[in-house]
Amino acid sequence: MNIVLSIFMLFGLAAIAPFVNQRFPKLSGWLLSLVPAGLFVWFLSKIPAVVQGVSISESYPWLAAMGINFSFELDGLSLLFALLVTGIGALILIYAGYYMRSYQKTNRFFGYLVFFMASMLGLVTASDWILLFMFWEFTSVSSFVLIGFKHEKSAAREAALQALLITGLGGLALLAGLIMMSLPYGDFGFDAVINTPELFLESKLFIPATILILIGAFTKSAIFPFHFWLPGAMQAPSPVSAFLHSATMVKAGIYLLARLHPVMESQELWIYTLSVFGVVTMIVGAWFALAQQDLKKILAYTTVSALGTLVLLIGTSTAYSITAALVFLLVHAFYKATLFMMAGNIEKKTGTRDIRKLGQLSRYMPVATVISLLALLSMSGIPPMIGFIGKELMYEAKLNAPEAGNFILIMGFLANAFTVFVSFRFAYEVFWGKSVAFQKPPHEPDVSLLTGPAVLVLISLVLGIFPNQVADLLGPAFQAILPAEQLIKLKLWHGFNEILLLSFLTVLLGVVMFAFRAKIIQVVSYMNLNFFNAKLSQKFFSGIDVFLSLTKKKTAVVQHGYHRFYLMTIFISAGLLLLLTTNAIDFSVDFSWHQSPLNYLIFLAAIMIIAGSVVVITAKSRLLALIATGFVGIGITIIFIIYSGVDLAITMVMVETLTVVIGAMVVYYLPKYLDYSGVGARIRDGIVAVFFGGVMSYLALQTTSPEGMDKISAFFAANSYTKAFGENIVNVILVDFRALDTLGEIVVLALAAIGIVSLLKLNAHKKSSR
Amino acid sequence: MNVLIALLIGFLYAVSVYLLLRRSIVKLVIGILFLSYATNLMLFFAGGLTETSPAFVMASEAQSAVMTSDSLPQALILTALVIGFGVAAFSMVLIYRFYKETGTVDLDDLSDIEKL
Amino acid sequence: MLFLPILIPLISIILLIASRHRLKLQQWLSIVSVLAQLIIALTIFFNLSETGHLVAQAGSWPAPYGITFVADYTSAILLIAVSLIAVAAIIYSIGFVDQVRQRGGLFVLFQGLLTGVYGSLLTGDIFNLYVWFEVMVISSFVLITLGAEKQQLRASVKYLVMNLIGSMLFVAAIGLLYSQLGTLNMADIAYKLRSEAIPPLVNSAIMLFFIAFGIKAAVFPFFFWLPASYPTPPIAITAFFGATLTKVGVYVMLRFYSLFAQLDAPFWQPVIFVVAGLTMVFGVLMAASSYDIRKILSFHIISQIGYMLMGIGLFSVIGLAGAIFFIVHNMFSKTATFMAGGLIYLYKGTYDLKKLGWVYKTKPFLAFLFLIPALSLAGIPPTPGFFGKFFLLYAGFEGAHWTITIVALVVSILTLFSMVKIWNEAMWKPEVESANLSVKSVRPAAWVGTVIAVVFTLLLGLTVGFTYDYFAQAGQQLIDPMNYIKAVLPELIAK
Amino acid sequence: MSKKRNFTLKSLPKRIWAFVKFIPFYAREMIISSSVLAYDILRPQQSFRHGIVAVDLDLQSDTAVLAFINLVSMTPGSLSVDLSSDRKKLYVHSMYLEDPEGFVKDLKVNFEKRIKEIFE
Amino acid sequence: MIDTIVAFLLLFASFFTLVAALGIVRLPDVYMRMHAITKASSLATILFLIALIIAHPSWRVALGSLLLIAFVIATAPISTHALARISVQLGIKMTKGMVRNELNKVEPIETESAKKSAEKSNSDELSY
Amino acid sequence: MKTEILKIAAAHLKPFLLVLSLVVLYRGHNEPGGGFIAGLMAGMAYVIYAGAFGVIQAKQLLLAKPLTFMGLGISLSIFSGTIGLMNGADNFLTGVWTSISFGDYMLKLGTPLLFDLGVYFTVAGMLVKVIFSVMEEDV
Amino acid sequence: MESQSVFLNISVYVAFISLGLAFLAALFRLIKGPDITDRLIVLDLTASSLIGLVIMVIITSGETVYLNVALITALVMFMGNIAFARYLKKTLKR
Ligand code: NA
Ligand code: NA
Repeated sequence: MNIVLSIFMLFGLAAIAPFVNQRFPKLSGWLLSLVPAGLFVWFLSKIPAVVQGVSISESYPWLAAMGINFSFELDGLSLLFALLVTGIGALILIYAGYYMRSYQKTNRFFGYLVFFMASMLGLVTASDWILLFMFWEFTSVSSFVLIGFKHEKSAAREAALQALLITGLGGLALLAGLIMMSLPYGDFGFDAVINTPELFLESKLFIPATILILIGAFTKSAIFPFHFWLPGAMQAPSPVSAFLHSATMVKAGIYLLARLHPVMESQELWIYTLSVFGVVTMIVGAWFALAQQDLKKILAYTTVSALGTLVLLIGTSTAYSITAALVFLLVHAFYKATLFMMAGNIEKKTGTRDIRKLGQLSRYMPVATVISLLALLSMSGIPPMIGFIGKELMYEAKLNAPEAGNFILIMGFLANAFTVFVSFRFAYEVFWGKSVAFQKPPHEPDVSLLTGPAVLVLISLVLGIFPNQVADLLGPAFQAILPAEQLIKLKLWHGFNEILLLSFLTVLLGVVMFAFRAKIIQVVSYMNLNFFNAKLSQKFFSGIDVFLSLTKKKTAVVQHGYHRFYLMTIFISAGLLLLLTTNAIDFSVDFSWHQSPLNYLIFLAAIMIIAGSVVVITAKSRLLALIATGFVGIGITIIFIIYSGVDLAITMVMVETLTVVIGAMVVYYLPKYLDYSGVGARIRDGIVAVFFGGVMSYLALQTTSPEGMDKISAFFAANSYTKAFGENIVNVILVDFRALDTLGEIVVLALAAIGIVSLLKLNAHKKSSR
Repeated sequence: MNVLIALLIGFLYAVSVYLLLRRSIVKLVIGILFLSYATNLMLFFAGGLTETSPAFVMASEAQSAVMTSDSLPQALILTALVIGFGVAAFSMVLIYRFYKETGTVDLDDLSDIEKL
Repeated sequence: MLFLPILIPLISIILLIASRHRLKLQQWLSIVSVLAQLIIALTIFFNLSETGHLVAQAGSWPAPYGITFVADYTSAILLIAVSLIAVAAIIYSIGFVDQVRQRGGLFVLFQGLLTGVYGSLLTGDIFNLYVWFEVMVISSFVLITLGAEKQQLRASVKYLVMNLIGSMLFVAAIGLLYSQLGTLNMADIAYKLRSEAIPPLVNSAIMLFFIAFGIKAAVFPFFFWLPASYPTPPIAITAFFGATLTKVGVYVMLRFYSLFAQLDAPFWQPVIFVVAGLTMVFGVLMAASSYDIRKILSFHIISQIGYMLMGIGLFSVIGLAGAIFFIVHNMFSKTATFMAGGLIYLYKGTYDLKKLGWVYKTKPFLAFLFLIPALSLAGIPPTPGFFGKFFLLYAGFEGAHWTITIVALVVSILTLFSMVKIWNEAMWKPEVESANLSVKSVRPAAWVGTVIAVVFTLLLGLTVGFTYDYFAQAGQQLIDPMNYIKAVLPELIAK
Repeated sequence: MSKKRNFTLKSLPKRIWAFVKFIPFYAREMIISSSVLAYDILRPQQSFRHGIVAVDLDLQSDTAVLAFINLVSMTPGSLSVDLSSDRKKLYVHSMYLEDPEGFVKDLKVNFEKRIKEIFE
Repeated sequence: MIDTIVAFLLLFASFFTLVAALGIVRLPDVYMRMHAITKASSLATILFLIALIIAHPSWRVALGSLLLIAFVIATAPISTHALARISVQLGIKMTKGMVRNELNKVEPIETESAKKSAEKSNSDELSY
Repeated sequence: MKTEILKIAAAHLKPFLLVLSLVVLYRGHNEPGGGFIAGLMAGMAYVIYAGAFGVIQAKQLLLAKPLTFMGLGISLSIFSGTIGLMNGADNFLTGVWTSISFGDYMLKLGTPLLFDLGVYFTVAGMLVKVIFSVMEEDV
Repeated sequence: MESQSVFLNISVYVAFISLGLAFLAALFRLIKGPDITDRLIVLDLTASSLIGLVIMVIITSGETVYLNVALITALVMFMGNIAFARYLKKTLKR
């Protein structure tokens, strides 16, 4: 058993999951969860080794030439995430096995879900940036198909598109950043940059690379201003929300930040960016959670807030903050996954997620109520849940923040208070509150639907009481993020101190707000509508619409369909491009002229060509134009005759006549010339024509061969008779020296003949309709 | 006279461009013919002009150094000419069939193909 | 042996003409022929010399006098890629294209096209290159008009004229170059450029060449013909076009840049980058705003040509390897998407995204077949599209060519967008009930062809670790063409 | 379509002699016709009495007919325009049609006879 | 001596060339212009060829020239006939002074059977 | 078009042109001419014939279908190229010569002549095929 | 011809000039018309002028290979005439 195998097992499971679900529709969730559960156990068994600092790593060549390998490493951070992915994954599968029964086409759902799980496991265990990126993109794609699972709804399709585009954009930024970061090393392994960060930090690409990588992480983890895709992603079925959009995928960005933290911790750019965006996201998420009416949207915004908090904590970069971040990561995964699953349960049993249409559920589903309440307690940071420890550590970290501590503290305080308010509101409005007339009385969710939440809540509770059980796990993770420091010891009870006071005040403020909930929701809604009506998601789509209509217009300008303007573009650009190359050429022309009667024939040829051309241009009859074309051809033939092109002249005469003849035979069927163009168009076209002709003339003037140049044709003249036994050099070239050209030429003729016949005789349309 | 021929080449290119820019498909095809005239002449001209000494070696003088016009451009033009003939014949039949199917000879009527 | 790639299709043409009244025989002949071509391509690849070259002289006339055929890693790789795609395309066509067209010369023209492509890839002579280009072009003319449906004919006029202009400029360029250097052999030209003072007209000649190839490759600002013409013939033909014609244009630019233009890189590099960037951007913008599967994919061809050009402009080992890899990737991925799109058409009777829907629900396997190459085009690892993009980005950053690299990045998100658009509209959206669509019969060969193309796409991505070396060697060869010159002109260099 | 020719070996020398005699005649006719034409072209005031007349042919073989047609076209003022489908009637355009009947008679006497001597 | 003969022949040839040229410009209708082409132009060509034979006496030249003379004589009346006939059929009027025109009313232009057989060949099931 | 004069002329010209075309083909190696020009001449013989008698009659006169001629032509050209392969795998299109002597006169025969013959057939076939097809559109 | 007499020299020029004039006359008729057959006979005159021109080139240069050009021109123009006549015949049927 090794890491690669574990990942491949999951990918294999993804491949067979649809068939398992088809064969055992009732048991599929449980059956499928066996594999991640087993892997969970296997990862658990690795804790001792990891604690002792034994690095478990594997590497297989991939694109070794460019320093890209299938490298995996299981350090504390990876192990922590691997456990989350497999553990919660197993629980989610159990949940989904029952939850998805009411859906159609669930076979592929399980495939996608397990595929995501495998990708996520790969992402957190990879120790090669490109490998990580591959899994990163896999998670984006699986998130896309899962968000769009109810694809018959246009909202689902749009949300999926939005999520994919945002994360795809981030993915590209990340890729660019990772390439920039790895350039100095020529190697994409983690070790390179982590062992010798100076090379990267001192490279001139440091700033762009960092910004790009941050964009990648922020988009994935729904950090402001990219946060808006996450609430939209609530179109996905609840197991997906619980797994991808709270517990795991959105943490990928956090994972990346943590991964890079040892490299970046000394950089102000890094620290400040994380802190600022973390704070903003934290407060924005919490604020928007206040007045939401949809259970999953409430949870989504609190998730945004939590993700912001995590970024802030990593950015703060102290022993407290990193400890807090790790603990909060776990805490949040536990309660948020629970709550999402419960939200799904509630929706399933009542048919709605709208908090206004829910109430008094504690009467119908006591077990679910208890589970939910415990999770909400954890979310509110109330003992004895582990959420309390998380919040204590957060306050401690914020108090100890190296800079702007007070501001961060106030913001954190508000965000936490808002979360408390939201939790209370959730609990009250759903489980108590006003009584609602359900169409059919809801009842307790089934065991499969409660197993996952129950287990997670239980863990939250146990860990809250015995927090140091996780210290073993968090210690190595901490080391991976902040090697210079030590994990802070976790305790439920710190004694009476300012932090406890803060926790108390937080809850108090939340409760007070809850007391005035009607007013607050009214005010917040009003403010959201009038001051914070960013509606980024809508703007995103209207932006796309604007972009599309703009490109459509621009495209219509470029790809307007008018053939002659295409040609005009071609000739003008070709002429200009050719002019570009002529700056080196000097304009010295050979005006020499030597006396011979034949020389005067050039004038005859010129007159014929020019006069014939004028006739062609001005001709009102098509046949006249064709004959005049032939006339011009004869003018050219005369030039060939004067300058020794015997075969050429013969061929020219023949080809010319045949072309004109075929032209006449064909043109006969066509209608008469019409005057299409006005004088303006003619003048414009004339200018283009003269321009291009002038350029070509200019080039022709420069073609005088350099003095004493060797031409390969000397070889033909010397060997035509002696080696190829022919006196006609041109013909010998055609059938011997360059017979291959001639072979191609007759193939062209044959194909042209076939084409002509097919044009005349074939009519796919008529035959097929017959 | 080199200048004259160079100017003729340019003139033929210009006529060809002008014809190609017409809306009538017949003129378009004639424009193609002119383009091939211009091109062949260009190739001929670029190969260097030699008056009335066709590229032949007599059996008797095969061993001595022969002065003939450059045979290679001629062979190349021949090939290009023949290929051009095949293509021109195809083009002509194409415009015939084109007219038969579409009922128009005005190229501006084609502008809707690229409608997105 | 180097001549076999053109001889096999030529002999096939003769046999196909002889068996023109027996369709089944024609189909089998075509398949056997492309398999033989594949074997030959592989043989050539594995027989490359120590320096990675294989040279043959037509008629045994020594270079630079006779016509030289040269294979190096670049051409050998593309040779294999084309013959692989030909296998898929022919099988697909047997299933997709109607009987009238199949009887009307489809297979002959496919072989003609292949002859031209192989000849263009292998020849080491600029005029011979023109001849093979013409073989390719005339085949494509006929293929694009084959069946003579109204839309086809309407589109073919633009295609024909633009390509003819390209051909003519090509010939003029040959004239200019010959006047300055007195030779047609590419290696000889390269050698003369390196050993003597470069005549000033050479840049103009190269520019004319690039304009000509640019028209064939559908490069900005010469791309107009492509979106007009590609969407009109049966998609099997479009798929094959997309995989071969424009790519050969790029290949030749690559070759010419390596042999000739790189000597004046300060002039050429910016030109190439500007053109590459504009090509990428325009192509993808048009793709994004289009609502027809074939048009979106056709516009993408343009956009992706920009990437290949970018690789040429970067002109580093990784950049060139990236460009070649991108060409191959695009051959496979684009063909596969076109083919899957064609199957959608067969089932739904339209390519119009506004009318399409439900493919994911009713034909999940087809959706999956589309998804893989679509992901590749969008550049998701480990599909080949990712690696193509990765190499180019890497080389771009490595060479500090910021603007073009950033443009490439931005364009790829738009590519993703247009792929998702197809997915959302065609696969996910509920069927539009008002659309009255005629469903055509699907022959299994169309499925087989698509699966083959998709498998090729996947394999190209998955095996990149093994194949990258060859791409890198190809890039290395292009950067320093001295070995190429030596391989073609052993005596001359020895002097 | 080609009619049976009464070709015999015996008549061959006679025919050849006729042909040899024919050559100077033909040359003369050509020169005369061109000179007459030259005169007509060069004179300042042009007026012609012209038209198309039918000539009944007695010639048997196609070759003879062809030769006759040829000869007519090469002689002063006359030009073969068409032949009836039974090849019995030749339509001739003449620039000097003062006396149409005389013109036809002249053709038959002067030319058809000579042609017959050679070919039949 | 030979030079002089050649020179005279050339002058004659030039003269008839000019006659043909002037004829095509000056003569009043298309039928008469055809006379100019057929007679003067052919004669000029023949004279040029004879001059050539004399100027460059060789078997090759003689054979070629005679072949060409034969060809010109044989074909010139045929092509003018074709054009003259079609001119009549097109109804191109002769200039004033026309005495009679006996061709106008005869000869139907085409037969039905030919048309039918043509259609048949068109609809052949023909692949390329 | 059915003019009797033309019919007679065409019937007389055709054999003459065909023979002439063969002469031009054979001499092509030493004098102007060669496969392409000769091929066009041969094709023109049939074109003139078809102009006089109509396509159907002209077609009946052909020994084989034009397409067969084209196929034959390309085959001949390729075949002539492969003869050289006897002397080495890469000797495609390499000339192989032999001479037959009639007293003083040496008749040189080589694969390039065979190649030219292939060109001749292809071109003739192509021209006939194309022009006949166009003519058939409307006889 | 190495040593030409003055007379011959003059007649050569005269021949070239008259041939040139013949081309111009053809051009005049081509433009003037008025009927389609007027324009077609222009081809005839052009062809025979071209043939004359080629012969003059041979006479002045001694390159007898040009004779082929003349021969083929004659042949091709004949064919061209017949084809055009055919073309006109078709317009008749319309
Ligand atoms: Na193309
Ligand atoms: Na493509």
